[in-house]
Amino acid sequence: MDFDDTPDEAAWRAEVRSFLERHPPVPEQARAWQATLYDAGFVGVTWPVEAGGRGGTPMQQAIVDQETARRGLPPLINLIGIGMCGPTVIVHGSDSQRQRYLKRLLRADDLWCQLFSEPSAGSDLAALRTRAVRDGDGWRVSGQKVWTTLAHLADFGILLTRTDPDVPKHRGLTMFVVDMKAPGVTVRPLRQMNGDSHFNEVFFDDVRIPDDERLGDVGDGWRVALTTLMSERLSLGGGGTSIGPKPEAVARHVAAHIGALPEDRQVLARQELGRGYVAALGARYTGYRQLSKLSRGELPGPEASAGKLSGTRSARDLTDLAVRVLGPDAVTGDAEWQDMQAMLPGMAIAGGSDQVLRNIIGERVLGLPAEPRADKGVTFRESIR
Amino acid sequence: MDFDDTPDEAAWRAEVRSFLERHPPVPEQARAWQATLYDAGFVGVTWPVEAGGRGGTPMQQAIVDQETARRGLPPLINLIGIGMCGPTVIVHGSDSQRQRYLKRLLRADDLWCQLFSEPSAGSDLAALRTRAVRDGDGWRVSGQKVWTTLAHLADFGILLTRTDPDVPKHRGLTMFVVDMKAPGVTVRPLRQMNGDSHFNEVFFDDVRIPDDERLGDVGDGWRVALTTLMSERLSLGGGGTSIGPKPEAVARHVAAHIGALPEDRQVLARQELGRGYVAALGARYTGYRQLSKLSRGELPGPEASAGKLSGTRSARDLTDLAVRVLGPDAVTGDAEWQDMQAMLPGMAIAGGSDQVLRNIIGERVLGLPAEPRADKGVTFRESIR
Amino acid sequence: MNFDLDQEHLDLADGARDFLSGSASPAAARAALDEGAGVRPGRAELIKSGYATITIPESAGGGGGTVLQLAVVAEQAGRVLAGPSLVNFARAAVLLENLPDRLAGLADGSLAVAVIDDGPVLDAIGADTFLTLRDGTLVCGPGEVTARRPIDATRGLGDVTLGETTDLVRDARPLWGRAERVGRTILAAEGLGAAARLLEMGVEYAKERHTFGRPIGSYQAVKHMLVDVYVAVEQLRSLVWWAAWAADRAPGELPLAAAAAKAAAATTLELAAETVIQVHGGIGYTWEHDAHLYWRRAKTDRFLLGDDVAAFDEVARLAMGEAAR
Amino acid sequence: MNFDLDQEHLDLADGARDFLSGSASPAAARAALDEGAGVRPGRAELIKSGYATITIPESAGGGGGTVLQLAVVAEQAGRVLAGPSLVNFARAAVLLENLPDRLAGLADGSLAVAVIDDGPVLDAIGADTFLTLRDGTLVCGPGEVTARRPIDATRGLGDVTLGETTDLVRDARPLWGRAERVGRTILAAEGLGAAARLLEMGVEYAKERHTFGRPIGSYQAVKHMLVDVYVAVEQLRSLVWWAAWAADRAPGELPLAAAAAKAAAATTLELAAETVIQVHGGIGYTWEHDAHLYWRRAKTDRFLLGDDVAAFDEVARLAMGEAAR
Repeated sequence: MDFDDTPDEAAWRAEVRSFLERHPPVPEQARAWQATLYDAGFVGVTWPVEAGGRGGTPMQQAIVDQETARRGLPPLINLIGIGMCGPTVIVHGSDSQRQRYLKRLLRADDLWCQLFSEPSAGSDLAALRTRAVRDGDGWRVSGQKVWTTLAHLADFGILLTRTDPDVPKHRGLTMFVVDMKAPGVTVRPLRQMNGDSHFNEVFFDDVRIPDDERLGDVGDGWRVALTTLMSERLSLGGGGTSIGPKPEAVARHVAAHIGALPEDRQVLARQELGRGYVAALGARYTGYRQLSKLSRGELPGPEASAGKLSGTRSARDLTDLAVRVLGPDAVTGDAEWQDMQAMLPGMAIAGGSDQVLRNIIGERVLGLPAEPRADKGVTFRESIR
Repeated sequence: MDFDDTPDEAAWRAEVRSFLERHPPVPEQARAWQATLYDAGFVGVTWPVEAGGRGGTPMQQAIVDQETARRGLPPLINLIGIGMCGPTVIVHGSDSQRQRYLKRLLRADDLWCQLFSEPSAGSDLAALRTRAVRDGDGWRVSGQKVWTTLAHLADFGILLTRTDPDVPKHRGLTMFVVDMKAPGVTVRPLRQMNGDSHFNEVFFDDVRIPDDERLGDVGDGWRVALTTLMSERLSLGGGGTSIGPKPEAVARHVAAHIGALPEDRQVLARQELGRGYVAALGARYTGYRQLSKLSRGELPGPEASAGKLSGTRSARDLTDLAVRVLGPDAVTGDAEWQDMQAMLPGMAIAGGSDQVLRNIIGERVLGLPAEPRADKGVTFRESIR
Repeated sequence: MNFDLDQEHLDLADGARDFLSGSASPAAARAALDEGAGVRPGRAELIKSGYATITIPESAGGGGGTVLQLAVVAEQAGRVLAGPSLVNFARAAVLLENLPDRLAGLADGSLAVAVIDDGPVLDAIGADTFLTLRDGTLVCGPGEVTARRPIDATRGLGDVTLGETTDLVRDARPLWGRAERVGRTILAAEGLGAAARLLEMGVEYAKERHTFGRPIGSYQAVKHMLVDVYVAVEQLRSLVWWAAWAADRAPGELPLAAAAAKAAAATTLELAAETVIQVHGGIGYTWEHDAHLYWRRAKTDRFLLGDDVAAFDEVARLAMGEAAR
Repeated sequence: MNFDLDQEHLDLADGARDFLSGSASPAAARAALDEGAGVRPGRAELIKSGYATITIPESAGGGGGTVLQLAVVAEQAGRVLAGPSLVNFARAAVLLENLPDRLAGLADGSLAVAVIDDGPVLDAIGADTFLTLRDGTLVCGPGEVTARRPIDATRGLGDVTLGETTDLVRDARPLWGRAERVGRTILAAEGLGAAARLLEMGVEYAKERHTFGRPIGSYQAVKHMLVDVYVAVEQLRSLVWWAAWAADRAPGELPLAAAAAKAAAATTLELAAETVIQVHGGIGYTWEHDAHLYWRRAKTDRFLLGDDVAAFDEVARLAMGEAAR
């Protein structure tokens, strides 16, 4: 065990730092900034060289993430492409797809989105209804997706569809790459409770997809989707990244305001800060342990979900504290923490609700028995009757 | 709405008070004390006159409870008999049983216990295995009960048995009154984690019970048991009684010790006291609302379980506070609060675990759907394979 | 002892529900947030309906009713996020009780009163007359209102710069304290209504929405969350009724009861809002869903009339004081 | 960066597990409570095994090892409620680091040392030499020990009246602080072991015990409770390792890491004990079941080396201090 950088890691960190010092990003030019970073070798660090990556280590990627976070830089615009879509194309795509898409994805020449959830298929993703039907040498897709981040900007998406309703629901699915500019694709932004629109509804109205845009075999979409979801794990609360505000930012905010509070409120604020901070540190260092396992070549397992579960909670508690130290003015004042607060309820839902994550950890990590399934052995068509 | 006593209630309260002032109980003579109270008309206040009671109102009983609690008197020794066994005999017993048992129960001439739970039938009571088999004009009972309060002193018990294993589990049960001194009954005390022994295991080894000690019809035991359990509801956290320490007692304890604490600990102690106290008051006044409904002739419904659920929680929190204000000395010092603390984990289990109570409230009060049952429509014999 | 609403109260609640659900709604709260639309039903309608003036004596043109009656109405107001709050009416009716002219102005709507505490002022927007306590004296005056960026647009929050004031009542601390406690009781009653409505929304959705082949309300994770809200709501209801009864009939119990109700309302409404968003999943997190409008109310109300932390502290001090007796 | 135990540590843990599970057990803890039996494996065995003296330099007859190694052993000790605690050894090894004779006495067992803080003294019973800080000076002396009525009989708790003392180190506050933090780290490691063992017990029972025709662990109410314990235990593990590594390699990080580990250990062990009793139902509440022995440890440990409240406060102060830099 050694938290310090190895000499190689230290050299890499120095290289990243020096680059970031010399290249301040322009906030409006998110695509250009990702391209600049890519050209310098700092995007897709762990991706294979033949996929446009650098073939580096997870620790190198983590160092890039740490250094960009340390400088307060925003996440890359194509984060979902890099974290979820790309890895899926790497594993399940054809040579031609890998050629066409991967490098452009890493450079943000194309933006990507992930089209999985539907209005009646959230936690129960395999219940999705978007239909893909054979049409000559291609497919025709109709249906609706929802909660699709970046769909309004995306060039491509990975799209999970139902190709056979007469087999049990997990077995009749097929994955495609879809051109988001194709005729019949309509994107409608969804407004969140905090007033922002980060998500979209996406409607497919008889959209044609050539068969060579299929990812994996017909009927094998569930297995392909598992690759995507496994890749998602590490990008949400895994690897020591924070959910919501960084605990250090909250500590700074509290430090700036605590002096103005009466003594008894200072005592309470410190207790809350201590509790939230310990939880956040616990999540962070547990993420580092996962990163170390990953560095040894292990796959990201279901235990990575623990970081999202507890990170969401500590983010909620710390943000509540940040609001509370503002006192009654908080309800009309400080926009930053108000907005953060109104974002957090979504965190315990998106990317796996707290309840679903607890099921996953309980069953796959602790080995506790699953609940009896009401829909077992039933075809999809029967299940929706 | 009026919290104050009506003139009748006030007169009754005065009568109770005056009696209690003139008759201090001797702690060792629990039976004699109950008899004295009974003879004065203060036990079984709401029971019908023909059952040995007074035919009074729930509010009169509540006033007796309030006044005895206010004087710090312990609960009556035959509490389980009065709260659960007696009401069951009143509803389901024969005239002869009512004659034989009820008045003696109220006077504590006989002590009673309730023989329901078994090692493999806790929350799932209807899964019990104690067998009663016809034997001429009576029955032979073999099996084991557990968590039986007062069994080591009891003269009689109400005993739930399985008389038919070849029907679904709720249908093959029959209830009896059992003589606890009969041959073949063995009582073994169970030691709790706090060191006390309030519960027992009870073994039945071919115990003979005459058929006229049956309570209700053969195979109708589940319905009879529901009468018992409904009666239990109000005695656990219903009607405004406290679970665990009275919040006022905790407030007194905190008031006595808080001055010795550093200022920051005082702030924290007050927050905890305030939170626990509000929860305890909320449970208490919700109990009063139930009492008012009862006074109008409504039956104690499943919503009464809410009092136990939250009362257990606030008792736990308040006791924890009582221990904390003692500081580090708490771990070797004050026996009273240590013992109370070690009693509380049992409170969230006995008389319906928190989890079972939440199911009951969710399904019967909120109308939420039940979970699919794995053992539905299966005979008891098949279910234990 | 009878701890239950009488038929008269139930009838009052029915009437208030009809009026308020016809004139206010979460949709109106959303419009207030989105477009700066005025709060509904608005001050004039509330006065015209007679509900806002229940606790003003008949001699001054009010309803001559009880705090309990007002609490029953306030619960209905909370259910639909009505505005302005009944809190200022309740407080002002106490503060002005010996000032017949001003009381009559409150009752006929010619005075639009808001009470100033620390922090942003509840329903400052639309008020023209402000009451506050200055060095123990109750004072009154016009004020300049600045609205900033409220989380909840139905609370009419603003910062108030008082103009020239008139002294109304000297040695007014006890009066002020009583009025504040009556205000806390009514605020808690509004919170009760909002929390109870959230619970209904959560239970309804949990029965309808299916996942993995069965309603989500059949899963213990969802069911037990909603039960915890139910228990909290019912206990809040008990505390609100107790506090309202104490305001009318047992002034000695009012301080403890009002603090307990205020604190329980803050924590219960917050619990209800966050739980019900979680039960709804993504849809509960959208702008178009009503849940966030109640969530905004929760995040705002907890700071009004002293926050929950202060109320818990007060409960503890009062409990220890009583225990020492 | 590599945040994982090395093979050497895993081997050490295996050995310690064999030794400790052979020589201590919850049954022994129950006997200590019931019959006043001595704690197991006891001071002499712990020293003989070499585990207690890992962090004493080889020159003084110790193992010359790291705090991380001792933490790995302490986790195994916590699993079986072994006594005496490794905390006093760890602290004394720091406090006496420049006093070779006394260090050698600690290593060969001729000195049985306990460290005095506020409140009852950990492993006072069986100790003959007491260290404490008096006006900034580290002092040492014999003491008279009074045991009262400990919740947990494995902690050797007693009140100590110090006899005549010898000054050992002047201006010892920094030394004392470092020793206390190392002690907190080892205490947290023992708590980690106890909590992890509780989790195993709970998971095992939840798989076996059936109700309503299926294992109780298949119900979300039970499953999710155990998951919350799992998450807490794994995060505690991370904090313990971080603190131990900091003690050895990054003294600047030790104060925050040790306070965080201490606080997390207190809350996690308590959560684990109460959850696992609840999961077991009635059987978990009996004297014969092991759960309450861990529960007693939880209720005791949270007060040792400063309580969790103090530790959270320290975390907050340190976090704000770092943020200000």
